[in-house]
Amino acid sequence: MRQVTAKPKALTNAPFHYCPGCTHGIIHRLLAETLDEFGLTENAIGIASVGCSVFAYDYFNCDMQQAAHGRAPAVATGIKRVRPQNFVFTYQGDGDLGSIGIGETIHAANRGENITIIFVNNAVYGMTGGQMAPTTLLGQKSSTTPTGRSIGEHGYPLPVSELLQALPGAAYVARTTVTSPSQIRITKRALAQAFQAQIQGRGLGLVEILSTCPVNWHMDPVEALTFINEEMVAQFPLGVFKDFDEEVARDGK
Amino acid sequence: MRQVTAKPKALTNAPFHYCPGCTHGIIHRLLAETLDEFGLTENAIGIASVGCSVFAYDYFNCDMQQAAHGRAPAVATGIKRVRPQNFVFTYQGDGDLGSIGIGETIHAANRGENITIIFVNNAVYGMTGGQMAPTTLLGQKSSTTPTGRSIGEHGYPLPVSELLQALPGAAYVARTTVTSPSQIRITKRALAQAFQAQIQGRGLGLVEILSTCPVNWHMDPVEALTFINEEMVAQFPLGVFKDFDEEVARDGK
Amino acid sequence: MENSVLIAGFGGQGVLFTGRVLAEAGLLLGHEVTWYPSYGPEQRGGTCNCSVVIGDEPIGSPVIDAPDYLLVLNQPSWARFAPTAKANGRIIYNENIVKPDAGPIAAGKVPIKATRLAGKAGDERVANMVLLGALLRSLESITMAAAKEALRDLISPKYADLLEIDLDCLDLGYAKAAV
Amino acid sequence: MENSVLIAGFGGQGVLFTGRVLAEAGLLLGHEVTWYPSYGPEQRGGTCNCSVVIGDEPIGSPVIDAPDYLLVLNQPSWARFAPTAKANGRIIYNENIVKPDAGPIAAGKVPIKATRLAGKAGDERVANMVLLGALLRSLESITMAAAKEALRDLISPKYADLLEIDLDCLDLGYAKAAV
Amino acid sequence: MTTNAAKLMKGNEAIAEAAIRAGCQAYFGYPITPQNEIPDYMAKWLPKAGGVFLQAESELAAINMVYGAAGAGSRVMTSSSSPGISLMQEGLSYIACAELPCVVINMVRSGPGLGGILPAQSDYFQAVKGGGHGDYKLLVLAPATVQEAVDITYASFQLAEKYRNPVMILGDGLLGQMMESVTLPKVESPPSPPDWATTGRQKGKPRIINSLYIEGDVMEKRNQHIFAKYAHMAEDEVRFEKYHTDGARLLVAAYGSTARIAKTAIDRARAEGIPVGLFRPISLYPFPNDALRKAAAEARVVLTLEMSMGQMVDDVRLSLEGRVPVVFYGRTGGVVPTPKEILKELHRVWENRA
Amino acid sequence: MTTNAAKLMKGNEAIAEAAIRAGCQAYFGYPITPQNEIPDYMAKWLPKAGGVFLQAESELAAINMVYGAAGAGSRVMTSSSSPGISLMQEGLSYIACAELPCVVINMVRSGPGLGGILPAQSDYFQAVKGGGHGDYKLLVLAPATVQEAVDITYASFQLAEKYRNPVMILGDGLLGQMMESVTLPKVESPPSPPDWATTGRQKGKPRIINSLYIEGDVMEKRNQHIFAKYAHMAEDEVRFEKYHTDGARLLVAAYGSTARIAKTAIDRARAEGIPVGLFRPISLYPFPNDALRKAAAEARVVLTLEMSMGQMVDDVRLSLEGRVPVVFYGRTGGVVPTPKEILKELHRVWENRA
Amino acid sequence: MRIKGRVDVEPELCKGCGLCVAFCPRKVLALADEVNSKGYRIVAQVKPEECNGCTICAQMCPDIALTVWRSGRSKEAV
Amino acid sequence: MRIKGRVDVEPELCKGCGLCVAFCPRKVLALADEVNSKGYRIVAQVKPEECNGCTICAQMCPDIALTVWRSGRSKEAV
Ligand SMILES: Cc1ncc(C[n+]2csc(CCOP(=O)(O)OP(=O)(O)O)c2C)c(N)n1
Ligand SMILES: Cc1ncc(C[n+]2csc(CCOP(=O)(O)OP(=O)(O)O)c2C)c(N)n1
Ligand code: SF4
Ligand code: SF4
Ligand code: SF4
Ligand code: SF4
Repeated sequence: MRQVTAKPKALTNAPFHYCPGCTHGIIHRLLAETLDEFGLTENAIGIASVGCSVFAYDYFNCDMQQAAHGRAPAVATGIKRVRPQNFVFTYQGDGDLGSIGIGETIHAANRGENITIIFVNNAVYGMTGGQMAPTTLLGQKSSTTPTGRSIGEHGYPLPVSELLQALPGAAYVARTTVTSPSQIRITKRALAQAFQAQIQGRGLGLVEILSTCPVNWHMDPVEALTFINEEMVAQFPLGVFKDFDEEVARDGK
Repeated sequence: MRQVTAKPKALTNAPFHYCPGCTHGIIHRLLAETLDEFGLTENAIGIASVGCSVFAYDYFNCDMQQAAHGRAPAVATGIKRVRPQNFVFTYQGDGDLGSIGIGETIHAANRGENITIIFVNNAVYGMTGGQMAPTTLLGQKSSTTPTGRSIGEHGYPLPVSELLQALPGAAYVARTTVTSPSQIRITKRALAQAFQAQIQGRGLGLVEILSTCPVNWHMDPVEALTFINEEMVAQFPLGVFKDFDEEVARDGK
Repeated sequence: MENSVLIAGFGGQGVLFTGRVLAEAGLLLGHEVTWYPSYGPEQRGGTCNCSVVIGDEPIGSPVIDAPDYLLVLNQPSWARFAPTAKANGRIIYNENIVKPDAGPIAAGKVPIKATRLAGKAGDERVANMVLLGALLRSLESITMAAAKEALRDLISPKYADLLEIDLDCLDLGYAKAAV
Repeated sequence: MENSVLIAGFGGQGVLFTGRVLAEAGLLLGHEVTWYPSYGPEQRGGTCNCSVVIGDEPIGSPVIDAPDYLLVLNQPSWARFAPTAKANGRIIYNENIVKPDAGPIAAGKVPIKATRLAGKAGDERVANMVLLGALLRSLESITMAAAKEALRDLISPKYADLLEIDLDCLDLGYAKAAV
Repeated sequence: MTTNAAKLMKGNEAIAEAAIRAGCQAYFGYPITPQNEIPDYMAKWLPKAGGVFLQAESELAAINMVYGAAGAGSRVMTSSSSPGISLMQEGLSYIACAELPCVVINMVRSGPGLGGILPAQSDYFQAVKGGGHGDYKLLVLAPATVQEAVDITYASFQLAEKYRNPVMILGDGLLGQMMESVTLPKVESPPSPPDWATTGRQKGKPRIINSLYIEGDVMEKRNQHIFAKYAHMAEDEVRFEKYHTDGARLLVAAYGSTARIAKTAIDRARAEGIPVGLFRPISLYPFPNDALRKAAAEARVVLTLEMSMGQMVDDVRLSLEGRVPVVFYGRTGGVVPTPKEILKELHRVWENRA
Repeated sequence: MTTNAAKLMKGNEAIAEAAIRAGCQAYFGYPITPQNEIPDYMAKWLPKAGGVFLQAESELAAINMVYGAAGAGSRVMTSSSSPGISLMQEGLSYIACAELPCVVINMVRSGPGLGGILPAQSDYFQAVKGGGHGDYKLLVLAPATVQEAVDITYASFQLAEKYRNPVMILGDGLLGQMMESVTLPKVESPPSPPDWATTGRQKGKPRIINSLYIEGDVMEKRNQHIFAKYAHMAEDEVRFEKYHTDGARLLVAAYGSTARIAKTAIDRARAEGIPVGLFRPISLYPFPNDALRKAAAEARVVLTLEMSMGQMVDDVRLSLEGRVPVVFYGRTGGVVPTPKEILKELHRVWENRA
Repeated sequence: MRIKGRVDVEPELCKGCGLCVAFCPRKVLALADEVNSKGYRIVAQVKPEECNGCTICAQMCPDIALTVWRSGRSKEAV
Repeated sequence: MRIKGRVDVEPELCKGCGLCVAFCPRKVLALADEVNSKGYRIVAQVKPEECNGCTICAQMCPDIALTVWRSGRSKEAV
C-alpha cells in the first residue's frame, strides 16, 4: 500500500490546540497544502492574528509574525512594502478582521496591497468564549446576545466579501466553506487564485471561509457543519465576488 | 423691499474661520437650514469631528460634542443609544470619516444606527495642510503625494458611498455637491431625506458632499468648483446610492 | 482554621463544578470561602484546576501553594500537583485513571475507584462527585448535608436528571474513603 | 550680542518669508540664528508672526518676550505687540496700514510708508521688503548685501519676476528709515 | 436578585451587578479575557434594568461611545483588560479634558504586548501617571476582595460625577475570576442629566462638550482647572487600609490581589515574631502619601510588593522621600506570588535590614 | 544635499533628513500638527533615497506597519504628536515585547484631549513610564536644539537596533517648527536584516515575531529579559548636559525646549550674581539619576521647569531622594515660558531658599 | 415692472473669494481694492442697479456675508 | 479487484470530534471508549476491512490525526 494522505510540509509537528471538530484545523491544512504546492513555504511570511488561531505561528512552517488584534493587514502591509519579494499572508477571524480590524482590512484592500488574507468566519468570537461577532446571524444566540441577535439592537451580519467587492484594489474575493470534501476542493481552488493575485501583483486576495465553532455554538461538530450549510450560507452566500482574471473564474479552474 | 435671504437660526453669530471660498461654509448653511426647516435645532445634538470643521461646535446653534479624530460615529452612537429621543448628526471630513474613522463609519452603518452623517469630501486633508486623503484623485498632487497619487503606491480613491451601499443598515446614502445653485438644491433635498431616515427610524443616513479646498488644491475658489465638476465627479459620480423610500427617490422629491 | 483544597483534572471532568459545590457548601455553613479557577493554554479540553479555600477569617490568598487537600482526576495533574500537597495533607485520587508514580510524596494518599463507583451509580462521568464525597470524610468544616444542598442549588437544568446519581456518588465516595 | 526681531501681520503679507530672509542672511554672515513662526487660530488668513533671533552665541530662547525690533504689518499686531517692544528697541511699521494708538509705547517708532513705496517700486504686495530694508538700517549685525543674497536664494521660482522689485524695496526702505 | 443575602460571586460578575445597582445606564465594551464575564453579565442583565448594553466594534469605539453617552448625561461605563485599555488612551485623555464622568474597569493581565491572560499589576503606571497624552489624571481605585470591588464599583459612579472625571477601577485577572461571598448594595436610580450635558438645548443656550482649546492661555486654564479638582481629590478621596502597621518595623506596601496574598504571609511572619505590617493603598491616585508616611514612621525598611517589575514602588519612594529604605519584590508576567515565597522575602528583608 | 555646510532647517525637516541619512528604509505615519513637515519631507525625499514612504490610514495602522516592517528587518520609523501617540500605545507595547527596533518621534502638543497645536511637554509620563500596558520602557531622548535633534535622530536607529527596543524622540512643536542652523551627518547604509527577522526562512528554521506568552513563568522571563536590557541602557545610554552646575547653589532641571529657554534666563540670573546652573537630562529614560545627584551636590534647592503641570519633577525627586528640596514651575497648555518669567521664578526660588 | 433687488454686504464677513462675483448672472458684483480688518479684499457692487434679487450670490457665498432684498410684486403684499 | 485502503489513527492527535465517522462513506470508523492522555475519546476502526482508501476521513479531520493508505492499481506502479 502507498500512503495517500500526509501532513503538508508547510505545517510543523505541533498538534493544534483547537477544540474537537473545529474547522480551523482543516483550513490550516488547506493553506499549508497551497503553500506547499506553490513552493512558497521558504519564502512566505505569515501573520497570525488575535483569535483562536493566534498560535498559528507555531503551526506554519514558515516565518511568522503575531499581530495585534485587528491589525494583521497593517502588519502585512509593513512587511510587504519593505519586502515585496516575499509572499505575505494573514490568517484572521471575523472578530479580528470584521470588527476591530475592518478599517485596516478596507484600507489594505483599497490600496491594493499585494497580500493574501485567509478570513475565517465562524460567526462568533471563539477565543474569548462566544461573544457576538459582526457576522453573528440574526437570531443567533451568543454570550453578548443572550436572546439572539436582533437588527434593532445589534444590526446586521457584516457582509465582508460584499463590502470588499466595491473596492478596485481587491483583486480576488471569494466566500467558501469546508463542510464537505467537495467544498474543501472549492476552498483550495479559491486559495490558489488568491495566491495568484499576490504572485501576479494584481492586488489583495481574500478568501472568506465559513467555519465552525462547535463549542460556542453549543453544537456537536457534525451538527455545526449542518448549521453552516443550512443557516450560515443563507446569510453569507458562497461564491467568487471578484476575480482579477474573469476567464479563469468562468472556467471554474 | 423685503429680505429674501437670511442666516439660518440654527447658526450662531460666530463668523466661519474657513479659508476664502471654501464650501464648508455653504454646507454649514444648508445643514442649518435643514435643521430649521425640520424644527430640530432645539432637539439636535451635533458632533464636530477633527478636521477644518472642528469648530463646528461654535457655529451650530444646538448642543454639540467635539469627537476624537474619526470617532464621531461612535460618539453619535453613544449619544443616540442613551437618548433616542434626540436628533443626532455628525459632520465629518474625508480624512476623519474615510481614513482613520472608516471602521466606526462602517459599523455605525451596519448596526443601522439612527444617526445622520454629513460627509464632506474635499479629496485632501485640509486642516493639516494638504496631505493625501483616502479620496484624493489619481494623479492629484498633495503634500504627501508630491508627484501625484498613483495606484501602485497609494491605491485607489476610496468610494465611501459605494461601500456603504453594501450594508443593509445604511438607509439613505447619496453623493452631491454644492458647485452651483442647482446642485445646492439637490444637496438640500438629500439632507432632508437623510434626516427622514433618522426621524423615521430607518437607519443611518449619509450625504457625501463633494467640497472644495481651494488653498490646498492651490486653486482660486472658482477654479476649485470647476475642478469638482470636471475631475472629482468623474471619480465620484453623483447620485442617490440607497434610499429607504425608493418611491420618494424616483419622484425626485 | 483555614483549609485549602485543590482540584485538578481535564477540562471535561467537572473540576470547576466540583470546586463550586464545595465553595457554595462553605458559604451555606457561614464560612469564608474563595474559589479560583485556572486553565491551561488549550482552547477546550486540556488541563485545568481550581482552588477552594475555606476558613473562619477573611481569606488572604485564594491561590494555594501547598494544598491541605488535593483531588486528582487525571495523570498529568498527579505529576504536577502531588508533590505540592502538604505533608499532613491528603491526596484523594481516582485510581481508575491515575497511577501514582514512585516519587517522594509526603501527603497521605487516598485512592478511590471513582470511575467504577460512578459507573455503578449510573454514570461514569460523575466520578468527580465520588471524589468530593471522599474528601468530605476528612474535610471536617464541610458537612455532607451542606454539600448536597449546594449541589442541588447549582446543578444546571440540563443535567437535572443526573442529580440523583450525583447525590449517590457523594455518599459512595464518603463511604469508601478511609479516614 | 543678541538681537531679537519680531515680525507680525496678516497671513498673506509675507510675514514668515521676511523672517526667513533675515534669518538666512544671519546664517550667511556666520551668526547663530533661530526663526520661529506662530499662527493664529484661523485656517488661512488671520494674524501670524515670526520671531528671529540673531546672535554670536548659541541661542537660548527662540521665543521673544520683548523684541529689540518689531516689524508691524497690520493694525491688530500693533495693539498686541507694540507694548512688548524693549524701551531701547525700535518699532518699524507700515504707516499706510497701521495707525499707532496713543498707548504708552516705550520703544522708538519708525513709521514707513511701505505700501506706497512698494507700489512705486512696482507692486504694493511687497511692502514687507520695504520694512525689512528699513530694519537693516538699524540692525547692524545684518548687512544689506547678505539680505539681498538671502532673498535671491529664497525667492521661489513662482515669484522670480518680483525679485528686482523686492531688491529695490529693500533699498527704498533702507533709504527711508531714519537711523 | 435579592439585596441582602451574602452570595458567592465571581469578581467580574459582582462588579457588573454592582454597577447595575449603582444606576449605570449604559455599558459599551469589547470582549477581552480575563474580564469577559462583565460584558456577558451586562448583556444579560443591564437591558432588564432599563439600561443600554452595546458591544462596540473595538475598544476605541467603546471609549468614544462612553464619551458620547457621558456627554449626553448618562451614567456610563466600560471595561477591558490591558491591551484594550491601551487602545482607550486617546479617548480617556479626551474624556478627562472634556470633564465627563464615567467608570472604566481594567482587569489587568500580563503584558506587555499580547502577553498572557494571567493576573498582573503591570498597568499601574498607565493608570496613575496618565497613559494618554497631556496633563490629566484618572481617579484610580484598587480593590482587594470581591466585596470591596462591589463597594468601590458602586461608589465610583458618584465619584466620577462629583469630580466630572473618569474613575478607573484597577483589578486583575485574579480578582475578576475568583469567587467570594458578597453582600450586594441596594438599587439606586440614576440622577437626571446634569446641566452641562448635551440633551438638546430646548429653549436654553447650546451646550458644548469639548477638549479643543487652541489658545495657549485658555488651554492652560483648563489644565489648572482640572488639576484643582485633583487637589481636592487628594484631600477627600484618599483611601487605604492599615493592617498591623502600629509599631511595624517592617512595612509592606502592596495593593489589590497582591496585598491580600501578602496578608497571609504577614500573618505567618507575625506568628514567627517579625514585627511586620501592611499598608494597602486603595486609591492609587490620589496616592495616600501622608498616610503611608505615618504608617512607615517606625519602620526600618519598607518592602513594596507588586505583580510587576516595580511600578507603585516609585510612588512609595516619592511618599517617603528617602526617610526609610524602600526595597522591592515583584513577580510578573502572570505569576502570582505565593504566601510562601512572600514569607521568604519577608525573612530576607527583615534579616538584611540596615 | 551637501553634507557639511551649515544650513537653516526647520526642526521637523532636519529630523526627517537625519533619518534618511541614518539609513531609514521605511516611514509609516499619519498627518498631525505640529509635525506634518516630517511626513511631507519623507514623502518627497525618502523614495528618492530608495526607501518606502506610506501614509497610513491612522496612527494605529502606522505603528502596526512599523511592527511588521521592523519584524522583517527594516530600519523603520514613524512620527506623530500627542493624540496620535496615544493611539500607538498598544502597538508600542507589542513592539517592546517582541523586541523590535524602531524610532518613534513625538512632537508634543498641548493636551489632554484634542488640546491645541502649541508646544508642550505634557507627554513625559506617557513616554518614560510606559503609556501602554505591561512592564516595558522606551529609550526616550529629548533634544533641545535642531542640531541635537539631527544628531539624536541619526543615532537613534542604531540604539534601537542595539537594544532591539523602540527609541522615542520627545520633541515639541517649538523644536519642530523653529529653524536653526544645522550641519548634517553623512549618509549611512542600512545593515542587512538581522538573523531574527522574518525574511522568508529559506533553508533555515522558521522565525517568529511574537509577544504572546501564555505561561506565566515564560512571560516573566521575557519581562526579566527586557528589563536586563534596560539595566544595560542605564549603564551605557545615559545622556545629559551640565551648564554652570559646578558650585551651583540653585540648580535648574529642565529638558528640551524649556531647557534652552531656561539658559537665557540663567545667563541673566548669573549676570546678577545668582549661583544658578542647569542640569538638562537628554535621555529621559534611562534618567540620569547619578549625574543629577552629583550636579545637585552643592545645591540648596532644585527647581524643575517644564511645559507641563509637573511630570519630570517626579524623576528629579526620585533621583534626589529628599536630599535637596525640589520645587516646580511649569507652564502648560501651549504656553511657552519666556526667559523673563523664568528669571522671575529664579529670583523667587533663590530668595525663598531654605 | 422689472423685479428689483438689492444686496447688502457685511464687509467683516466677506473674504473676497469671488464666488458671488462669478455666479451673479447680471454682473452686479466685483472685488474691490478695499481690505477689511482681517486683511481680506471685499466685494463691492459695481452695477447695483442691475440686481434683480435672484439670491444666487447669497446661495454661493460660503460666509453668509450677503443679504438679498427684493421688491416683490405679489408676495410683498402678503 | 476492489481497491483496498487502510487508515492509521494517531491517538494523541485525535480529539474524538467524529467528523471522520460521519463522513466515511463505508462506516469504517466509530468513536471508541478509549481516552487519550489529553482526555479525549478517540476514533477506532470498527470495519477496517471496508476501507477503500478514499481519503474522505483524512480530508475532514481537522487535526491531521489520520493517514490513509491505498492498494493502488495503476498509480502504485508509477
Ligand atoms: C485589543 C484587544 N482586544 C480584545 C482582545 C481579546 N480577544 C482575543 S481573541 C478575540 C476575538 C476573536 O474572535 P475571532 O477573530 O472571530 O476569532 P475566533 O477566536 O473566533 O477564531 C478578542 C476580542 C485582544 N486580545 N486585544
Ligand atoms: C488622532 C489624530 N490624528 C491626527 C490628527 C490631525 N488631524 C487633524 S485634522 C486631520 C485631517 C482632516 O482632514 P479631513 O477629515 O479630510 O477634513 P478637512 O480638514 O479636509 O475638512 C488630521 C489628520 C488629530 N487631530 N488626531
Ligand atoms: S473556540 Fe470555537 S473557533 Fe475556537 S478552537 Fe474552539 S471551536 Fe474552534
Ligand atoms: S441677487 Fe442675483 S443679481 Fe443680485 S447680486 Fe446676487 S446674484 Fe447678482
Ligand atoms: S461669496 Fe461671500 S465671501 Fe466670497 S466674495 Fe462674495 S461675499 Fe465675499
Ligand atoms: S479512507 Fe475512506 S473508506 Fe477509509 S476510513 Fe477513511 S473515509 Fe472511510
